[in-house]
Amino acid sequence: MSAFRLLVQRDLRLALRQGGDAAMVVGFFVLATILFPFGVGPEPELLARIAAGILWVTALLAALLSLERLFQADWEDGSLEALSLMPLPLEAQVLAKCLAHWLVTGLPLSATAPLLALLLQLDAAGYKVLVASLLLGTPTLSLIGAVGAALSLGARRGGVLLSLLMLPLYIPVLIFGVGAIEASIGGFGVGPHLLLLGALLAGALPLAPLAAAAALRQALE
Amino acid sequence: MSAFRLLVQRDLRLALRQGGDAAMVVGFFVLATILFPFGVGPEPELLARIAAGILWVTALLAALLSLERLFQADWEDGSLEALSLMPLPLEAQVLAKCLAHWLVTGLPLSATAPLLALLLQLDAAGYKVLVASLLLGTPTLSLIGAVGAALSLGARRGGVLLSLLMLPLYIPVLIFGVGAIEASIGGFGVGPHLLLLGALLAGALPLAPLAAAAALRQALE
Amino acid sequence: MNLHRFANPARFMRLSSALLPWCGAGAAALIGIGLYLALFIAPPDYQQGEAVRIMFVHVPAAWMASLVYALMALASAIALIWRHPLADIAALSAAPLGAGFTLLCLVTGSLWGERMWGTWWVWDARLTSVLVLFFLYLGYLALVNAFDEPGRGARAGAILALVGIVNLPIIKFSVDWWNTLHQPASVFRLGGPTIDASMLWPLAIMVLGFMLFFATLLLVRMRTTLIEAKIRVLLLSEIERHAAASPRQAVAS
Amino acid sequence: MPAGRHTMLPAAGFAGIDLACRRGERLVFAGLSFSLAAGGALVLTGPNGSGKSSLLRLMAGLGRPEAGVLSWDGAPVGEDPPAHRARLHFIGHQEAVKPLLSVAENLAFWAGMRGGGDVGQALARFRLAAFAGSPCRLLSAGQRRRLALARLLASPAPLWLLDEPATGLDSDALDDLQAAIAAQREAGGFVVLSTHTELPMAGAATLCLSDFAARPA
Amino acid sequence: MPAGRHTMLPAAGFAGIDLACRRGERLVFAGLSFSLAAGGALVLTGPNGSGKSSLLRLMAGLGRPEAGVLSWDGAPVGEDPPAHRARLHFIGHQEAVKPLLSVAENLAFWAGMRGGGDVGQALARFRLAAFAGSPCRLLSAGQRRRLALARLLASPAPLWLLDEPATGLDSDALDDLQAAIAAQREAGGFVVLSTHTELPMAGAATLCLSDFAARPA
Ligand code: HEM
Ligand SMILES: Nc1ncnc2c1ncn2[C@@H]1O[C@H](COP(=O)(O)OP(=O)(O)OP(=O)(O)O)[C@@H](O)[C@H]1O
Ligand SMILES: Nc1ncnc2c1ncn2[C@@H]1O[C@H](COP(=O)(O)OP(=O)(O)OP(=O)(O)O)[C@@H](O)[C@H]1O
Ligand SMILES: [Mg+2]
Ligand SMILES: [Mg+2]
Repeated sequence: MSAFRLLVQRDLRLALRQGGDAAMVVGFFVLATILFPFGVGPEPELLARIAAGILWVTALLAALLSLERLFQADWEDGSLEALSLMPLPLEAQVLAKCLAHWLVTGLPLSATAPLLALLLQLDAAGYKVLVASLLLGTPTLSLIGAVGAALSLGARRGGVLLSLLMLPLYIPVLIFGVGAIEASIGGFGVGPHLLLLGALLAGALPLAPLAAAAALRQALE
Repeated sequence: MSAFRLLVQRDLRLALRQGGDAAMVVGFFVLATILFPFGVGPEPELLARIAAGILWVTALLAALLSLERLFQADWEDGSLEALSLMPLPLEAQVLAKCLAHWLVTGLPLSATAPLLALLLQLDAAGYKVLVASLLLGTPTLSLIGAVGAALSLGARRGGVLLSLLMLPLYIPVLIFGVGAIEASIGGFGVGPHLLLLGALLAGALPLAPLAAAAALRQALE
Repeated sequence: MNLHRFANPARFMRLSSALLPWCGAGAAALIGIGLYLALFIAPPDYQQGEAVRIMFVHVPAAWMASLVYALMALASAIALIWRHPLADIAALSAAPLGAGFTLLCLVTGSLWGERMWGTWWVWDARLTSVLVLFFLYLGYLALVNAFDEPGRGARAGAILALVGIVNLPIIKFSVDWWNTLHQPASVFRLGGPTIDASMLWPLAIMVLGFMLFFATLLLVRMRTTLIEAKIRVLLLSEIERHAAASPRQAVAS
Repeated sequence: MPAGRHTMLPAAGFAGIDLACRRGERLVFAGLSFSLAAGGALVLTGPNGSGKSSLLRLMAGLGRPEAGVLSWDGAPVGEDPPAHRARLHFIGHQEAVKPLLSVAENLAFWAGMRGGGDVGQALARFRLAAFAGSPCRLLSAGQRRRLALARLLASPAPLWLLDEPATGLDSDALDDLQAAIAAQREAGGFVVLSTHTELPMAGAATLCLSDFAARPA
Repeated sequence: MPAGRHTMLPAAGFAGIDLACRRGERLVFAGLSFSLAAGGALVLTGPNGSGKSSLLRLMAGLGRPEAGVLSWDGAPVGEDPPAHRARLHFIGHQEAVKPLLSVAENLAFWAGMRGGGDVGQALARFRLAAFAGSPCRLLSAGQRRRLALARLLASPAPLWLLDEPATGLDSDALDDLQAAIAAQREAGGFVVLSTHTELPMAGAATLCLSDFAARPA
């Protein structure tokens, strides 16, 4: 088996066995979405009006939270040091870890979203686009987040730092994600939004691993 | 200095020096609140309508997240074992850790809330009650969360599961907290809501440390 | 990494000490004249009254906010690619100044908004991008100061500054789009009537003054950093002289 | 617990009778007894996984024995856990050192939790005085271990339970440790420690855990 | 780097010339040189904090020397980091063992990352075969250390860098380790290790780090 696949497999196995950070994401997503009707009140029209926004914001927060520990556990137990000494380039390793992260967060998140959308009375016209936009957007979140996680490794105040670093970088994904859903509900074309989400992903795919690997290298020095 | 104060002081020092999980709370709180306008759109009336709910839900989520790791670091580096062998009863230690947690989460959270309320266009009548309800409600969140955190130490998988189990206990705090703010904006009396929040705190104060200490003891065995 | 690299920017020190008084004096004079013109000479706006005078601080601050970020990212790129030590120091020194200008823009804008729109904040596209820019600065500053070894913070910061500059146009573009998608009901639109010459002059003078002010502070901050590094190197070389231990060889087969 | 049991317990000192320990599904050891008088030392040896750490944890009251009793001055330890906790120091494989606190802060915390003590002197005794102000993150492996051991001296306790205390120590620090143990025993204290290396101690009893293996590991 | 420097490098083997290392603000050691021929072993000794771990990390390419060059067969190691990584095993104080994965899974992962190897045999050589299926969470301290060392045997590499490999090992495991080192050297490999205890090895050079201290610790 190639080293890349091996790394993806290990991260998946760890995530599934512990459930810890990864399953937390879905738990958090569900939990946060359930809390909103209690917070803003149960009126169906109001909920429907803000459903797309709530779903995307909580999905984004859920991804962000799990990212904080993307490299943390490996860093603490010496695995990151050992990994950096393996033949597989660090850039490829970052990509592998992002893929594993997305498989246990972005993917189940996209799968759960329609159910929660039902709860929040999202207009039926938006379901398909909700899932599509999450499927296209969450990989970008994982990739950008990896850069932040690598940068803040070993830093004091890692947690706040990561939130602060990621906030500006996540905003475009959020805007296009919500935009696509609202466009589809409003009866406009969703093409441009989804294309833009795809463009962000296409940009992040080569650039984020580069930046993250550079950050990891200097963290290990 | 008494052992109780010493423990509070140590946890505060660690939190302030690292910032890690605790300071992350405020970062997360600000972040989540700023993301909502991007999600639900910039209309001032809509934002004002859901401001109280958004602020309370994000405050609750922020507290929940930091609590998950309340005992984790001490557990991993052997400190929890050593602490359990100290003369100070474990119940008092839990209380000390909750106090430290609240001081670095609930308190700054309550202090930041008015600023965020400004961004979300909350009605000016609600500011004072917003702060008061957070000051009364967040200690309860810390106490209840400590029980969940202690329970999840022993369980191999299921940090999430246990957060979910704690959810029903959080919801009353959320309902009364938001209720108080909306009452004050609507011009009704806020007394009953705040009294109920106080009652929840009075109940959690003795019971939560008992339950959490019992859970910790069996996690250490 | 190597502090010795910081030890010999003699040319910069010479150049900057020659420039510094001119920059400082120019900044003081221009801002003084500009403020005088803005507060006492420029006419009050027919719509906005005296409140319009905030503009003479607000607009230069807004321009400086993005200009400084661009400079910071440029310096970071130079630092990462050519490992030029002065570039690192320039980026580190510019960041708090840029954050300051951004905050000034936000605060003056907010004050102005309270008078003109009756609210401290609206999620207007332009306002929102300034807020996001402010968070970019805050993130950079937090990251740079989060490490014990100063070198590490600088390198992490350089990576972040570059990631940020790539993202900045994307944010601007997406925020514009977002704001037109949900057209706000009753929000005041910025950039009303074209500016009259009586206001343009003070504004231009203020902008120039702000630039010189920035240059002055930047030079001062860079010089302090360099002098601090020099002191550290002196201390370390003292230690190393102590350590001129007899080098020994260990050979095995 | 049947009353008849108590009569078997030695009237003074620290003792264990017929102890058995289960970790998870496995019975790690069984039928293990020991007894220590004031000033006594017990060295636990045995191959990896034979149960040295498990026994030390039992002695500290972290976990209950599957069978048997631990006693202090004739009374079962389980009858008054707070009193037992107050009389012991336990240093396990994990050092309970916070990387963000300074060396002095770390030690002062643990000493303070037990009522306070002389932090400066304890640091000096383990040659850490020069590091007092630096964060523990910067310590080398052996320096961390020395910091953990300094807790023994910062606040007094009659019973020391040490799990491989010599790990990572250089020869000076090893001497310091042995001097500290000798002083503790001279003052009438008790020392139980596990080790894989030679740790010469006058008049110490040795317990090889593999003699009590419930089934070959 | 001036071209003249390269001419000083030994044509074969692993060598370091005039190395200096800085951790944070402190110069830990300076003026340190060594050279190893095929089959050679180098033992690093010195008090806690003298820089043994730091030197091993430099040798592994984790961090760059403040001054000096490391060379392999005459070429500076920094010129081709991937080639250097491919030829070394580094086992530090931290074991890089995931508590949730089983013993075999842990080892198979690390071996697989280097192209694969015989996991079962490596486990057997360190007497861990019986634990292959159990999660590493259940391992005792010495068993974990043995699992870390088993990585050396699971996939071959000419250069072994071992930071206090003997920590926590029982006497059988110590014999296993010494046998593994002897086999590695016989096959023409290189071994550098740090230790505080006696680890007898035929024809090994010893480097005491305190001889190169930049200032007394
Ligand atoms: C916190 C609130 C505000 C922020 C963040 C902000 C931000 C900005 C920015 C970034 C610019 C430069 C734009 C450019 O040159 O393209 C600018 C210019 C300007 N702002 Fe503001 N602004 C705020 C509030 C206001 C208010 C309340 C007013 C007036 C009612 C105002 C009036 C102007 C004017 C007249 C300009 C002049 C340049 C132009 O017309 O483009 N701003 N502001
Ligand atoms: N990240 C760091 N930043 C600054 N100084 C450090 C760092 N890590 C270690 N040091 C310091 O560098 C010195 C050398 O540490 P190193 O870990 O190499 O020692 P060592 O010889 O391996 O000691 P030990 O025998 O205790 O393992 C120590 O004085 C230590 O305090
Ligand atoms: N939490 C646990 N659950 C189940 N079994 C465990 C657990 N912890 C340890 N064990 C098992 O108990 C046995 C005894 O472990 P212990 O740590 O006491 O050994 P030890 O003698 O201290 O070994 P070492 O010399 O390696 O430190 C081992 O076989 C180990 O696998
Ligand atoms: Mg053990
Ligand atoms: Mg070391």
